[in-house]
Amino acid sequence: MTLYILCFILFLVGVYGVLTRRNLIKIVISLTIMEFSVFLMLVLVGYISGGLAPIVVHPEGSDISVVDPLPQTLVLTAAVIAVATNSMVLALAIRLYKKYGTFDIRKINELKG
Amino acid sequence: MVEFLLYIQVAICIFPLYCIIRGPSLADRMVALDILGILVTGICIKLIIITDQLFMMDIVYAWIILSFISVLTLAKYLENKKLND
Amino acid sequence: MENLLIIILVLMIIAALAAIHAKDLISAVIAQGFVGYGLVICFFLLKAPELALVQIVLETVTLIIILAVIYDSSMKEIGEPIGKRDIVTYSLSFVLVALFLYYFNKAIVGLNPFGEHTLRMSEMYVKEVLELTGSANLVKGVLWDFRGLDTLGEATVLFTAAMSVLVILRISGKKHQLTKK
Amino acid sequence: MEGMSIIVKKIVQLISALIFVFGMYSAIHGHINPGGGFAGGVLLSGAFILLIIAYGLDYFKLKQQTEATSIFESLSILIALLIAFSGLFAGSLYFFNNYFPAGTPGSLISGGLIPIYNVLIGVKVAATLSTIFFALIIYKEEIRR
Amino acid sequence: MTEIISTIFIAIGTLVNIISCIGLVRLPDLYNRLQSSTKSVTLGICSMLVGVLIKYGFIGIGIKALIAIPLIFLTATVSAHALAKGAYYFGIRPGEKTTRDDYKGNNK
Amino acid sequence: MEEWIIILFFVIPLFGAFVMPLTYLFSPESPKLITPVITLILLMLSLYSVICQPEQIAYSIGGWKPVDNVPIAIYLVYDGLSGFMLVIINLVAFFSSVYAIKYMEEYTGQKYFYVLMCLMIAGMNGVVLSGDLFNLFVFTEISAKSSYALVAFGVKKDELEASFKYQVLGGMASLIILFGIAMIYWQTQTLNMADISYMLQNAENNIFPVFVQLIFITGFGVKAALIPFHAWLPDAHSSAPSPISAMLSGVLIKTLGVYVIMRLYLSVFQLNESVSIVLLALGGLSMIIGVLLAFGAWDLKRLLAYSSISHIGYIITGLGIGMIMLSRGENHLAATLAFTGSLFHIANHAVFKGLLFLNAGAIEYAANTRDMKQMGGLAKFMPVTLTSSFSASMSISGMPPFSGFFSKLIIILAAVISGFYFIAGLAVIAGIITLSYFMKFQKYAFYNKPSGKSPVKEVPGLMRFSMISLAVLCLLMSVLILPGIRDGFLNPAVNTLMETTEYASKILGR
Repeated sequence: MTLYILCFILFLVGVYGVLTRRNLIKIVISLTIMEFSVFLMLVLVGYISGGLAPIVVHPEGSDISVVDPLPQTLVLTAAVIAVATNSMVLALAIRLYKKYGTFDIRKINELKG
Repeated sequence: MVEFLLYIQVAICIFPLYCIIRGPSLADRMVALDILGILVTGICIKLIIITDQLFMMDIVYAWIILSFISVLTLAKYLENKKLND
Repeated sequence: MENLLIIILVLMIIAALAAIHAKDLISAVIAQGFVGYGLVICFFLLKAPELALVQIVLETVTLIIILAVIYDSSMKEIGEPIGKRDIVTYSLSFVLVALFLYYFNKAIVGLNPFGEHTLRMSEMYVKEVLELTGSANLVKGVLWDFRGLDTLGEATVLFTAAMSVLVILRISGKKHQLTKK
Repeated sequence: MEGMSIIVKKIVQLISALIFVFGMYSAIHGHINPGGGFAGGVLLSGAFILLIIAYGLDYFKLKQQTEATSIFESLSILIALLIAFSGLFAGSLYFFNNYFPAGTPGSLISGGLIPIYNVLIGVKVAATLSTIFFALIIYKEEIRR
Repeated sequence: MTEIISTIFIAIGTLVNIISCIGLVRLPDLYNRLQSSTKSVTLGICSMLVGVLIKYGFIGIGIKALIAIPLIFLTATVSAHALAKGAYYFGIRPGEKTTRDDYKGNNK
Repeated sequence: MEEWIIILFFVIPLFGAFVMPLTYLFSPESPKLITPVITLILLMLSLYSVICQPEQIAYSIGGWKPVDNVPIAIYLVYDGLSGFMLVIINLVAFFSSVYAIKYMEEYTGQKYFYVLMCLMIAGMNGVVLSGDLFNLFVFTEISAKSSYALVAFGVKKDELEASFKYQVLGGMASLIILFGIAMIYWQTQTLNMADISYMLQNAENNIFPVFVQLIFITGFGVKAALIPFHAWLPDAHSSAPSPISAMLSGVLIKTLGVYVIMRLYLSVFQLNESVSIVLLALGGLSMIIGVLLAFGAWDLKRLLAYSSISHIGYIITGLGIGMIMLSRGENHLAATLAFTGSLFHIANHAVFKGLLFLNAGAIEYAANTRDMKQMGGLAKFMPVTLTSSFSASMSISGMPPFSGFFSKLIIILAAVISGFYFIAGLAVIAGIITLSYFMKFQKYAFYNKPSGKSPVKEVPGLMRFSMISLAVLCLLMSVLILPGIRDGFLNPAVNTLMETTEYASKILGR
């Protein structure tokens, strides 16, 4: 269980970064760290001790135990989505930098939620 | 035996982390990242021997190539050039 | 095995904190790179070579795009003194973190411990993917056959991202602004 | 605009061709080895990005490249959608029907439609990432002027 | 027999890696660290690849391992070169004990 | 009705989105034609499937049958609730796309606009149809990502900033949802929603379901803009181009937020009274604070955006009342009333809030301002906008012949019957304040003294067509509550909600 708790701590570190940092790039990095922890969580859930990687080398002897392939599939999909998120947020960040001349989120605060 | 060596290989990854946190200048940190990339290749090679799953060699290739790309991008920053120069 | 993973995770948490509190942006990016590489080591040990490959790929792409963004802009982290509003945010986030951690600890009590996962939905995936789809890589077989709709959606998200980047990086949004200049 | 030093240039010339070949290999063998569409696509685009990093911007005529990548992008994913949809007409009325014969696992021609999807997604990912990278660089050029 | 020889090669590679990692932390300035670590780590990996080659022989995987050796030599050394050159332009000077500096006066 | 028709709901817009960059090369005008045609086809399809009234369709992608009663493929599920949401989504999408043809003409890069709009529609239709938790997440991402880009479409300072805020909060919400999915997979080893429901019935740990439900409230609450998580909504909805604001406010927050909450909390999870009370509290809070925020706003679109928060509050309040009543298991009439009210309010709010945003767009298009203090005297020049916005304002503030009256009345009645007098009082007060600020909008925009600028023209014909049709719909929607017609459209949806976890047994057949 220690592993899962550590993984959740990594997630919370990312949340803490998003909530307290003021630099746009730092916010993106914190989001990335959150992504990493979620991926790790999914893979940890699917691990079976003593299992092999889910790629069959010898199709004849099919009695080997294999770790769960489904969480790995989910992580593959989620990873591509993460790349999409990162590139979009970074494109916005460069646009904002050119408009305001800074990455500081305090100075880019014209709108009040 | 090889498994023990694998543990050692994972354990020495702590040195690059120390370098990344302490590193007085940017270049030191980049060197640490470069070395970490090569060390992970070693882990991959040891896993080939342990598990007998030979397809891992592809990952070694991709790993070498991609860490080359990222280190080159970082090095270009050091040369004080724009990315598109 | 489990102890090794714990050590790597602790290292990753340290590196993540270093990334969040780094003095300049390139150092932050490098520390984040360490977190990503640590994740790759975890994937290797957890028998997920496919993901290890994708993770290094993702790491490199993110690194290149971040560097392309911050190449000719200010690298320095903004180092202002902590004001009253900051204290509120810091304390709020710490309270949130502590609360969530406490409840997470209680919520996961009855679940399967590490390494004792039972197959249910994926039982059939492991047994019969080889015969049904003929793909030796079970992950790819699941990805493109049983969960093909997800993968199509994933490709669509990437398409959306490319379109969005092209939209966001237009020089001006309206036509009459172009003609005025 | 002179790029990096001559050593880097020469090696990059050598390696980028290798990367290109390896990317294609990875995309085609996605159903046997680790890799597949996403990793192969990123490696393919990595070859272009590496050339730009080493040689500078003038090595490519970027404006035309963006046009071309954007066409490739929509075309490949359109074909993937149509192949998935064609499952409706092949016997049973199911979307994403893998109607090709499965073949013997482990050989190159196996897995039904999976290799085709892998190649298409490889092309798509390569085109997308190149588009994003080129768009960022072109934007910087336009701002500087 | 081949088992044992390949294990010995891999052990040698790990040893070289450990030494170079210690070098990364202990050596005084950047250029020393670069040469101690990048080159010797590469040597360690090559030794491990030779171990793989010896274990599996000249079929498929062995050939792949053989091809990986020149690849890793090219990429690792070139990236080290680029880092060193960049670091020099970035303004990092060699430490006091360095006696020879060929780049001096060549600053762009 | 053939089973495979339901995949067309997302295949057609995806096909449109992928084909438009290619047709653009041959004729730059083609996207303008393709998008309305696609949305029209989708509207026809959704009406057709509601008229056919199929019992419940469970369609498996790839044709994989369950093995040992465990579903292995992704399931698409069409039932009463899905049909209801599909009609609303495609209705608003059709009118917005017709409206957009003229409105978007002054923008550059129009082809991207139509591509992203098609992707957004595809994502929302997919969310409504999906029966698999992770697949639902992927479709959520498609529509959310395209909406991020559409908010920043005008690439001005405030638009970029609004989009950044929206992206960071939305990205965090997505990751929290993904974490919740990981935890659910850990407990149940399955992703199919029906199967999850079946597995969670046998769970022993009491804290685990509550923890996961709280995580999902946080995640989908950000997407639905409930009050502690609402910070992105006013900026994003007021910065987007008007047809997109209509889509965002009218259907996107309801699909990604409210629909998913309804589906997960009623059909998948076991009913839990404490979680229902949390939902009710969040709903009441959003209802009253949204209204108060809107009262102080002078920017027209910002006022409409704040009012969206308060109406989401109404919907969630109705949902919360129904869930509490169901979990106590005492008063089924009150639960039915509450669900009817909140579903009917979803439909009504989609129509009139869409119409109001289109009106705001028309005013911006003609008079080139969004500040209500600078408008004035528009009644003379813009009769169509005046009439349609009057009908929408009456409807949103709950005047009797219009549809908004009935839905609010039903929610308040449900609150009174089930004994939540305080919530009922809050709803009445919120309704009165809503009336007052829409009177303010009418007065300042149309009847004040003219601001002295050159006379403005009425907007072009295609824009008028959308506004008039939606205004007529505002009046006609109240017919839906009549007993005979209710059976066709509203009742299947309400029945789906009332079934709660029988959803699982219907799909899996056990």
